[in-house]
Amino acid sequence: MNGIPISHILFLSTALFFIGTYGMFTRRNLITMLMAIELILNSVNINFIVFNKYLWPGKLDGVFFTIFIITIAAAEAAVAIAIIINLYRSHRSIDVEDATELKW
Amino acid sequence: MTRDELKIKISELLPSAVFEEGGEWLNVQIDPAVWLPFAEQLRSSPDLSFDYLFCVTGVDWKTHLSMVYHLSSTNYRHTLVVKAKLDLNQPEIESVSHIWRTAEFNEREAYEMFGIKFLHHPDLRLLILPEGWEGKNPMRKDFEDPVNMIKL
Amino acid sequence: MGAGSLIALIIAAIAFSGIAILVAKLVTKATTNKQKGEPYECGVTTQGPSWIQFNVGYYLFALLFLIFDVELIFLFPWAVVVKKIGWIALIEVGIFFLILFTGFLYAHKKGALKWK
Amino acid sequence: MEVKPGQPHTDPFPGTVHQTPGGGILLGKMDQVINWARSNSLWPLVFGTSCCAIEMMSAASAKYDWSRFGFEVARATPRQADVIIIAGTITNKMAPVLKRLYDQMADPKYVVAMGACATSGGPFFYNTYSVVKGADHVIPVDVYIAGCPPRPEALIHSLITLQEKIKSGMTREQIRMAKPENPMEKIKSGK
Amino acid sequence: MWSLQNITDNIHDWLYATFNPTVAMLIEYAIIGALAIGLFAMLGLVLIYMERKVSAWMQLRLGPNRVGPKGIFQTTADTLKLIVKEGMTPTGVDKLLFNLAPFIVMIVAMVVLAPLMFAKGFQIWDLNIGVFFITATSSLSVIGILMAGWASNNKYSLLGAMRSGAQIVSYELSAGLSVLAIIVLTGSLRLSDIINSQENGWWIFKGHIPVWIAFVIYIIAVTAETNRAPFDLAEAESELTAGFHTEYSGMKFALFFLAEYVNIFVVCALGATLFLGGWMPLHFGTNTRFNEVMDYIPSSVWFFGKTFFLIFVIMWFRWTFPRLRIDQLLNLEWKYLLPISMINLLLVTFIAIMNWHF
Amino acid sequence: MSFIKNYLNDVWGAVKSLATGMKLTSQYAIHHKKEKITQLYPDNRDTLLLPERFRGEVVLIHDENNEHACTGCTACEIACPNGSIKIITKFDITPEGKKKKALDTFVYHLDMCTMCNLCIEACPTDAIKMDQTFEHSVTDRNDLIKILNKPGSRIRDGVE
Amino acid sequence: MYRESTIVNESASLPYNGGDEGDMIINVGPQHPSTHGVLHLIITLNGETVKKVDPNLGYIHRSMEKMCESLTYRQFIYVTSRMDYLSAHINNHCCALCVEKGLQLEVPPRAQVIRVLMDELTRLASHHLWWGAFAMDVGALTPFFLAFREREMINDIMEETCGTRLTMNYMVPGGVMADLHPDFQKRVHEFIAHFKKKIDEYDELITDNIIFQNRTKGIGYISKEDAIAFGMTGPSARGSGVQCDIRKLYPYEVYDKLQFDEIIETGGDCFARYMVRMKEMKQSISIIEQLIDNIPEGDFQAKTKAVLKLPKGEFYSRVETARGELGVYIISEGATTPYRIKFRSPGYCNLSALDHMAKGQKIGDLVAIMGALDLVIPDIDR
Amino acid sequence: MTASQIIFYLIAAFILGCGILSMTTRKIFRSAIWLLFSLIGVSALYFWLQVEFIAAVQIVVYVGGIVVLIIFSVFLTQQSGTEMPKAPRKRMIASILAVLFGFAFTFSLIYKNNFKAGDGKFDSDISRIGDQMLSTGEQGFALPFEAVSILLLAAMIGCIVIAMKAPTHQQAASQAEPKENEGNISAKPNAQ
Ligand code: SF4
Ligand code: SF4
Ligand code: SF4
Repeated sequence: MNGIPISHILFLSTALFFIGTYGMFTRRNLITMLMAIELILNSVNINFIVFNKYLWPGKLDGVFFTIFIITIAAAEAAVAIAIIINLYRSHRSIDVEDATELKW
Repeated sequence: MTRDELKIKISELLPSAVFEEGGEWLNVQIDPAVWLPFAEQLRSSPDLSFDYLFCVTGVDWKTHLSMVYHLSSTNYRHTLVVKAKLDLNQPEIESVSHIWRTAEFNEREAYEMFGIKFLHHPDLRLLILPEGWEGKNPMRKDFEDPVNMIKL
Repeated sequence: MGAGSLIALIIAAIAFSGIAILVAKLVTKATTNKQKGEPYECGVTTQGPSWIQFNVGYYLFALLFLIFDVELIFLFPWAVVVKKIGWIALIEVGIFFLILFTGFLYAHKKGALKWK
Repeated sequence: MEVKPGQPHTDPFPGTVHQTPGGGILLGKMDQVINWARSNSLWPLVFGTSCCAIEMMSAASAKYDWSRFGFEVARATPRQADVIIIAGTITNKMAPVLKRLYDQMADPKYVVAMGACATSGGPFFYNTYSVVKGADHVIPVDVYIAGCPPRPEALIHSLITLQEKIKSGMTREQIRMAKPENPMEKIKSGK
Repeated sequence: MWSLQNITDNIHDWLYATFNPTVAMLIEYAIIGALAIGLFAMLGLVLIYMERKVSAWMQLRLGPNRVGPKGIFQTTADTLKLIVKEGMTPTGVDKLLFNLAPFIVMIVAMVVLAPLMFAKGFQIWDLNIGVFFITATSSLSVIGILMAGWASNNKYSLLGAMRSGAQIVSYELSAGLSVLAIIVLTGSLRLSDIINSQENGWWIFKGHIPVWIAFVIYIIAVTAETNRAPFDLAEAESELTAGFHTEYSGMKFALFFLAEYVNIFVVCALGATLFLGGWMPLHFGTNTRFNEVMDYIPSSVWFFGKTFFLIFVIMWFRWTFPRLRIDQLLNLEWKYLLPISMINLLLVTFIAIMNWHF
Repeated sequence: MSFIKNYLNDVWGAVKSLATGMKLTSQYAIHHKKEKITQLYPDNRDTLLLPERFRGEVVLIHDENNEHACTGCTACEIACPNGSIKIITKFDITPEGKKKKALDTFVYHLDMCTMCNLCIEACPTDAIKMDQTFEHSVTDRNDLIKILNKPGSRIRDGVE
Repeated sequence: MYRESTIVNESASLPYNGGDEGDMIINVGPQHPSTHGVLHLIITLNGETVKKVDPNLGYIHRSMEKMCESLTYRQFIYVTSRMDYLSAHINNHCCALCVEKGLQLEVPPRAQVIRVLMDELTRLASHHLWWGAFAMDVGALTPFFLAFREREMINDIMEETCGTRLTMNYMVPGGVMADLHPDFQKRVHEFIAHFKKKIDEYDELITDNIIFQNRTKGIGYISKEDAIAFGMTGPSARGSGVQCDIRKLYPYEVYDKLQFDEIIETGGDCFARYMVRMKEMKQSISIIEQLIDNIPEGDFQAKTKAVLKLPKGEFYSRVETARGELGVYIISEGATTPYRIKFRSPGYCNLSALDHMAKGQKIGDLVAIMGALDLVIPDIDR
Repeated sequence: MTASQIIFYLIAAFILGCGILSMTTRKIFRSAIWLLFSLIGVSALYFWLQVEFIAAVQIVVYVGGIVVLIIFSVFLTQQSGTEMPKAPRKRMIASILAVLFGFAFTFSLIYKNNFKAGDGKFDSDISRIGDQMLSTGEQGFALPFEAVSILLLAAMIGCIVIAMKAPTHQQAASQAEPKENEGNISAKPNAQ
């Protein structure tokens, strides 16, 4: 499609995935970790769309999966942030190190 | 209460009070040491109920300072002027800001203008004068400021 | 015209703002002094840093917004076809709405929509 | 700006085409255009300390309406303002604030001292310990207006004077050297 | 008949006939860019002048009248002044984001123009999800404001930006829902389809009361979304001096100002397209002389006329109402506009399915 | 049900009150020609009528012979609360050969004057009055310090 | 005996520091559109909620009390017009009253009526300006211009008689400086007719507006007892149900012969204060109507000596300005200048209640509260 | 290279660049902004792939919603001006290595895999999406669609329950201004 082989796009999504993973590894702040997760989810989304478009162009399943992933990502982000803020309120910190026992 | 009734009542409350003649209202001269209990009685005594402190003035008489409190009652509409003589070099008087909230700001003003120290004032800081104001208190009669003040 | 026009528009926007700001830089002679760079806060020095932790009382609204926003993206495809499909679509989305409205009422009842 | 009495007039755009006798056209110089723009778009800072501020508001109000000159875009932040109208007394406590506000304005910036207080301390010249005797002790002033308070018309007149000054392109020093004709002198003589 | 469509088509054909396709395409894009910039500049000048005059009319005043005839060069002078004014970057700010923010706001304002249909057949990109694209992209401007507010390192800016964030995202919902009401009726997100569906009457006439309600909610929501009074909390002058752009000066500030007005234009244009038929002339019944006369007016005039009418309404709000408080503002959205527009949407769907609309 | 009724009532009341306000402003906009009250200063400078009591600046009244009525008694200087007037006196020799105090320079600080009218009230000979000018903007503060007696002027005969 | 632990901070006016996490200290003023001048408030915010308001005054402290100690009794009056410049006449009036009290001077009836007329016109003009400014504080811009329309009419009337628009110096000890302008009555009649038409418009535009009501109702509540304790006076206190109109309680000039009501509202919030002022405007109009056709003939000024000397003693006079009770307290040692003069300004006391009112409200409300208090900063700083 | 190719590489570079910046910058607000740009880049990629609907959804949900929410939470929990602490060098090196290795491994898998392009025309028109979303047939997504509403409901209730938990000490400190302090002191002059 458009002269770009599918592997190039997959390269992009893989790279994005691992950037996210890198963030997950190095960051210790819950919010930044959430950001890393968003990046990872995005790389997955790209894959879904690309596979849908290149490999099964007649269907729309990839598109739907993307929509649902985005939905779930939103719900997850909302709940996660609610939790983070609550955690902050009780622990005064949102560092994962400080939040080893997740009970409040 | 009329002026005379007031006079009787107050001399009951505070036998040491000295009354000044003249003036529109009854003037009482008191000793600063008795000011706080006296003020509390003025405020809480049901037939006086001076709940409205409408003017707080510091005066520099060159030999001494004095604080003038104009009190009034919103129930009975009688008015009383209380004056307290303060020492020129170490003016100190109890704060009445917890009795009349308005005194808080007025005392801060008197503090910076005359250097009168109000004991137990919750927040005695400069209010009007610039931060870090040093030197004399401007409303004193011996105040000199050759830089800013051009005398006519 | 296709999506390329978006790029044209983006470039136009950048060029427009960039040139305007550049001209401003070139034309004006600016004086500098120490106070000029300080944040403006009604003419007095600020106390403490401005980038402080800050109590955003309305973050709950942002949380709820996200949920409703997602709802909205489902409604767009639905709206396009609802006339064609007819009653079934209305019923399906009616259920969808009903469930979300329950949540809305719950939020309302819990006082989440009240400012704290 | 020369004011022709009796008839409303407008300020022509200097960059427009001027017909010259030969039939050719002449474009206004760049500087002129810039000064024209600056003079016609003086956005004041909302700055009033006391009584004169009320007359400044009057000048903004419907009867005097300084928006006719484009002055109405009063900005609350000095970054976006062009002219600071010192409407009121400047005290010793306020002086650093004024200085700071002036410093924080973006160039070019102008100052109008409105009223006796801002010009010289006015009623508070003698016997006060807290009033700055004229705002020009703190920041440079372009135009002074006398009066306590000056009428709104006087304020508008001062802004016209400021426009005139900007159009002349001269700095404060140059003006002090060569005093240009007061525009209102022309009006008076034309009367 | 003379029309913009013919002109654009002719240019298009001529370009492709003369040059090779790549060059022709580039030239076309260049023309689009230039036109967009021109539109931007014109909108800035005209709308600001209009705002000043409208406010003057409502306030017993005259408004600018001295720079040029009737003061029409007033905004020109202001613009020139702003260009030659120093655009400063205070020392304490986050330089990168501070300077980037005006660009973001501008880009967003510019990109949103793409799917708008300015006249019959005159459109940059007839996107199949046009309406959705506009609602989506216009919400991006919140990012510019948040960036500007945070980067300024100023408490007022920060407060203004936070308010603006909460406000814009909230009102996006009811704006979206009221837009959906029309989409339900037309069954397409493509702007040209929506306009074509109003050939025999605008939706606001055809769609009964629910469309009216949607229209009112739309206007309120976009007023809030563009940070206009009475919802101008982000720059509430009496509270936060100048809000999120407190630290901006010169051209950088002007870009915010300009983008605000362009955003108003865009949302009003969208409102005019959805509810008032875009460039469609006003028609009564069929085949009357009246309709022919109306047809004679160029379509771009119709479009801009309607848009400017809506802009006038928004300005009218500004010069009439007091400002809301932030919690009231959110209350209004969450307690009133959102439930009403949700129920209203169901009503519209009902009407659409029953085919009760005209 | 009453909840919904109240709710709708709220909405209706709000819309109505807003519409009233909008009606008012639109009426002003429509009747703009009639309602506007803007005066066109400076275009109306000629027709601008200031009330005769308007206090614009202090002037020393000179008649056509360049004569004024000021005796140099400094009553105005004393009356002025902020020292805007400075009277410099000199001693004239009267024809009888007596020394007589007379006005030398009448310095008037317009930049400080507050237009309080006290000097006018104080003047025993009504030599000064308030003028109705107001266009006192200058670019140099010194321009506001004025000498009120015109060059060569002298005291009118008969004024004591 | 009490509060032993309170630390008296001697030296410094240290700004308020610290507080909980999430608190933000923000300066409002001295240069801020909503403080109507150069009030400086150091506000502690938690999110949008105001936790503490610490006023910092003195940015327009012109040391008037000190200055007046070296001005004669004729001269010092003009300074007071600069104090509360929106009720310049009333300030002058109070000073004139105090001097007259000291001199035991009888003011001619005509002068008394003129004074009251001018006072009421001033009150109207002041309330008008306040109305516009208050509307602007809560975000409506048009009322400001409408308010100035009427204010300008009053200013024109004033200017014709008094010679200036704002700082009149028209009241002198013993009466007024000049007689009324011949057109005065006609113009006032015109104004009253105009005003009565327009006041309903104001209600339509602002009072009944739902947004405005939401912005003001229940905002900045202060109870009657607190209002008295804080020494609040004027419309701000009457909004809390305090009876404090000096014109009624201690009538001066001809106020005891006039028919008018003291407006009292019991809401205690910004809206109540607003309503008090709106109704007070109508009362002022009725006072003017009662007087305008009954101005007695006679002198406008009592005969006074050229140099005024007050006998030794203390004199206190008070009047009701547009903002509340203004007191002038003169201590005289028998010289031509006062020994000590104290202005009891209404705004100072009203301002001291600001912290109490604004605590726990939003920052937007703070603006409304300040607006409803009708602060005039030079009146507070003097 | 055609224009479309150039654009793809530009977009890819933009996404990756912003992504890397987002994960490495130490100012948390900037990190959020870079993330935002990266997500916008992804949306641009969707435009490039001509799935406009998803692109717009991406903008609406991610950019307009999630990132704004993240920024809000940053303000709530951080001193946004201060820099975040650097990760310990050891962990950084380890994670870089791990990531590089994982990337190389995955990519080699992808590279080896021979993707077979399917046939048929890709059409992501919104009405098609809508049709399929609402249809209950084989290809229909009606059930997930309804399930989403349940999910959202759950998320909403969850958020409210979590976020509105009884105020902990910080809130208690800010809210519980002792009432008698606020109240009227003058009414009881003998207090304390
Ligand atoms: S010049 Fe007069 S009116 Fe102006 S601020 Fe000074 S005292 Fe007030
Ligand atoms: S008007 Fe007043 S201030 Fe001016 S010179 Fe006369 S006495 Fe002095
Ligand atoms: S003007 Fe009048 S008062 Fe002044 S010195 Fe001359 S005569 Fe005396």
